[in-house]
Amino acid sequence: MNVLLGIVLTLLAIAAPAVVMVDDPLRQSMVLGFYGLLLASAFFILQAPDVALSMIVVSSVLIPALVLLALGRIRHLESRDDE
Amino acid sequence: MSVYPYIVAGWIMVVGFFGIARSRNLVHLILCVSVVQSATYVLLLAIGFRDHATAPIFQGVAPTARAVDPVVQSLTLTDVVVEATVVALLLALAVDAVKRFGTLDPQDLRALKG
Amino acid sequence: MTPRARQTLMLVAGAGLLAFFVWGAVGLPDFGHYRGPYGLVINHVAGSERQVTNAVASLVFDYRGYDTLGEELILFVSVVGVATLLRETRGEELPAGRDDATEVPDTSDALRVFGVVVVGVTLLIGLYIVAHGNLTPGGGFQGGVILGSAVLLVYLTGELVMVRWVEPGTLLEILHSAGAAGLVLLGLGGLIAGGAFFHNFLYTGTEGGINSGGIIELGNATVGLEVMGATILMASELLEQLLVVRRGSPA
Amino acid sequence: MAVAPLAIVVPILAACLLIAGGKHVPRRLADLVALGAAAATAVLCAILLGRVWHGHLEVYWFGGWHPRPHGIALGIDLAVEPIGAGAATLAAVLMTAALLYSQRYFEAVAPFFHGLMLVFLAGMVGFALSGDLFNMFVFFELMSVPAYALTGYKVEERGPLQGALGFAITNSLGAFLTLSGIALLYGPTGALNLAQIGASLAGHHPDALVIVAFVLVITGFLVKAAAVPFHFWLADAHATAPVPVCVLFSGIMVQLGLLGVARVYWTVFSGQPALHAPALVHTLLALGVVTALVGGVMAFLERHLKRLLAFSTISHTGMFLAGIALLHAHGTAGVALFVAAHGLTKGALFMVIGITSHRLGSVDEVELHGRGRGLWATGSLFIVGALALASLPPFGAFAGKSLIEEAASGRGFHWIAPVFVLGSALAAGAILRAGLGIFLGLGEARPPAMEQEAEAETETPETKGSVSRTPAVMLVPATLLLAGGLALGLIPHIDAAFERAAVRFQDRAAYAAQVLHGHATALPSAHVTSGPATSSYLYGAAAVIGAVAFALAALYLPRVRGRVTVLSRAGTGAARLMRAWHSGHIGDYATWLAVGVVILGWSLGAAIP
Repeated sequence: MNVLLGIVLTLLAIAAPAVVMVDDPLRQSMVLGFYGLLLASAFFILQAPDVALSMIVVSSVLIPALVLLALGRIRHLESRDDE
Repeated sequence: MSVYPYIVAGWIMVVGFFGIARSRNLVHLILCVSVVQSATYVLLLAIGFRDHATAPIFQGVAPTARAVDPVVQSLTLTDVVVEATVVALLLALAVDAVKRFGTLDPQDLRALKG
Repeated sequence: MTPRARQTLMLVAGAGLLAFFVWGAVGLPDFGHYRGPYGLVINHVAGSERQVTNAVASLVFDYRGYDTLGEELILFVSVVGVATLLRETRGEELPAGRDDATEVPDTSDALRVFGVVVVGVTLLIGLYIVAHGNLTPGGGFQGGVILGSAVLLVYLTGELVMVRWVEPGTLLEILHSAGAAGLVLLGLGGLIAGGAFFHNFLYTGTEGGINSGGIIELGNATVGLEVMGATILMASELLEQLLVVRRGSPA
Repeated sequence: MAVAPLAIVVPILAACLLIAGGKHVPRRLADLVALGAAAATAVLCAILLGRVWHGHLEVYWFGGWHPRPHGIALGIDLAVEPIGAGAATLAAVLMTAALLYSQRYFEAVAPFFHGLMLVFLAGMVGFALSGDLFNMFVFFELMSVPAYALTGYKVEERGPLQGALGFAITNSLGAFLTLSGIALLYGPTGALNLAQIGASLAGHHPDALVIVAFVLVITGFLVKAAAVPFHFWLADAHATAPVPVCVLFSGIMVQLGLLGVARVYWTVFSGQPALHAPALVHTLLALGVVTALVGGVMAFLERHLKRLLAFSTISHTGMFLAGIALLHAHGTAGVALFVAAHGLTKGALFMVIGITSHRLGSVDEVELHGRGRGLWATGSLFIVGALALASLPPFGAFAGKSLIEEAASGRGFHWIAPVFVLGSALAAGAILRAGLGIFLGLGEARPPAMEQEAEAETETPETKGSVSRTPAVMLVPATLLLAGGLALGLIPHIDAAFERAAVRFQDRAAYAAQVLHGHATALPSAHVTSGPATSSYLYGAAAVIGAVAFALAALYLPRVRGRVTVLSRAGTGAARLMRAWHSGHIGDYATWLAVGVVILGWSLGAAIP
């Protein structure tokens, strides 16, 4: 159990800089989704299924959706500015 | 192992801060803020963890069974909701930023210098 | 500061922050050996006092229900904030004749059928998660997001009725406010019936039953309602803007 | 009786109602509902304040979850004592005045504005009354989220957007640090109730964890309180938020951050030997004094009236922080009185600026120079307000400040009083300079040390309607607030009441006994002062004279200055440096936040016994 947790925590410690270092927001939101799933699995191992479920819902549904929508909106605004 | 999870939490927090400092894009910056917040989840849940214990859900288990701390979980649940809302509000501000400034680079968002 | 100066300073400060944090964190109880009284007592009494099997749910909606009230209000007010910030403003031309139905690309029938199936399953999962919050992991928040996403899926699969319905200022906004007010009213119910705000004034049922927990189950339902409304509103606010722009720009 | 929860529930329900149905009812009705809810909240808070006025503590347990034997709290409580109740009352009064004032504002989406304001109020009241650490975090966020949206309310402009972004990001980061601190405390104590954490921590062996937790918890509150170097967001947010929102921001929201610092110190940490008291006093005092001076100087360098007032708020915040740092009942009492007087006066000043902008269409001091000559009522309010903030005896701000000075000299910090004089004179001098220039047309239009920067875009007017006269709904609230701020210092024995409140506030053992075990303890008799000392009157007079001198110097010196002296060149250089420091870059703000935490931690941690 603890070995598994150690592995997931180490992966988290590696994934967090990855999220931060990806500069393109679209790609970043995907990496963030993956990071969220890692978090959720850590929470399952930490015996927190409620939180893990919330995390999956937020990090793999809500936030990517919001980021995608916002980016779509931003792209259109920018393309309008270019014209 | 006795402090490793706490160190990971601190590491994630600092990494998020660094991401904010080097960010050249508001949406990127906002997601870095959410990384800082994710450190608090790890910290809270790690603190309340107990070895060889079940989740605090006693479906078919005697309530005397050894279970992890439920309080940190309820706090983290609140925290997760706060994250979602803060991100949503900040994204709306980012959209507005593009509308008014035509850019997402914090370097150029300076109507109020000095 | 120049970007380089800022990053250097942050590197130094971040190292200091991490060192400082770890300096304190080593004083925490060893990982896995937590023995704080709060959680132990809750685990011990939640089942007998509230007949729920999910101790977290008893905390979220009963012992610390007031926190959840604050949390739902944060969600509520941030949706209002998003709507306020993204409102169409003077000088921003609204394209005339906003006929939503003509603008969204056509969807194939196969995709539509697939969409309906997915939506149906998602809705069921969402409802299940909301309803069993008192017993198993999950509850109003998680289920609410899933329900909201299901409704958004309807839009994405091209069922255009939604676009109109989703526009802010309608039924949905009322639903969303009612969800937030519902939790307050639940608290007030306790005040009137039992003398304390958030007093659990309903029959708490038998342990493990679907109706167990008294206001815990009602709280789950109102939060589910509010979160569903909030999810749709938030997404549609951003989407609404997208549609305006799409129509505004020359094809 | 359940007055305390009602004070939080009433604005929430009104907000829900307004947001659900506000679009379909006439504007007048929405105004009335919002105003009525705010006024009702003010009455409820005043009732609470009246009940605890003589130094009592009232505890309210949500859900009726009284603590278990051995003082284990399972539920959340509201612990109402005079200072928290007073802060809540001030918030509700300012909100009522601001809503009355804003009737000429926001023709569009008014119900959303009202809804945001009312939830904001509920958040502030809840934060001020809470007796639970995590609940403080929740209500801290609840008063932050509507504040971000309100800052960015004027979405047509660039300034508000930037102000809101900086505000939202720095405050969110601060809040997360606070939450980490709460988690660290939960580790060894297993408690979230303030009294219970305090009781558990008093028996905890002194170690680094206590210090780290303290620093992290107060960081979020200090960001809200805009202490240097966490203060950057404040001026940006104030300069750009609508005037009625500024009234709340400067009048009470910022000070609630300080209430948070004082509350967690006195209820949780004051029994813990790891938090070495002299080190704490010196650290927070230094932070406060630097904040007071930075705020004063920045205010003096400013020409945008709202930013000018914002920096003066930072300057006052520094004095408040210094007063709290003395860890002395006189100091705490003085801060509470000073905050009340400052909130009312500063609120009035922001309203006056709103009137000026409504009548003359600008908030730029240079542009407005001499154009306010006809506005007698407005001008006199402005100038009286500036003098009151400079601690003109015997009014409210003076009464508060003299108590702090007394506490400082009692602790041997005789240099505090002169520093306060300098800070007040700078900040009030800047306001006075603007007032004398605008409303009397004194001196030259271009104040010294002010670079003609590429000016920001013109602001769209916040108000509608005729500009040929000042509407009564704008002038009356401003007048009432200012009169209230002045009158506070004239109430007989007001300082004794605040002393009692402070003694109650600082008594950790009595607080814990009543919250956890239901034992109400009689208050130890307060050492009541015999009114302000003669030296306080001298300091007060010095601050007023200093403010007038600074203002006149700024207005008239450029005329005689002709040549560039070494001094003025150094001054301009320093001014440029100061302004460059306030860069408006969010990454910079986050960096300074991290630097601030490290400095705080280092200076408190170095003294661990």
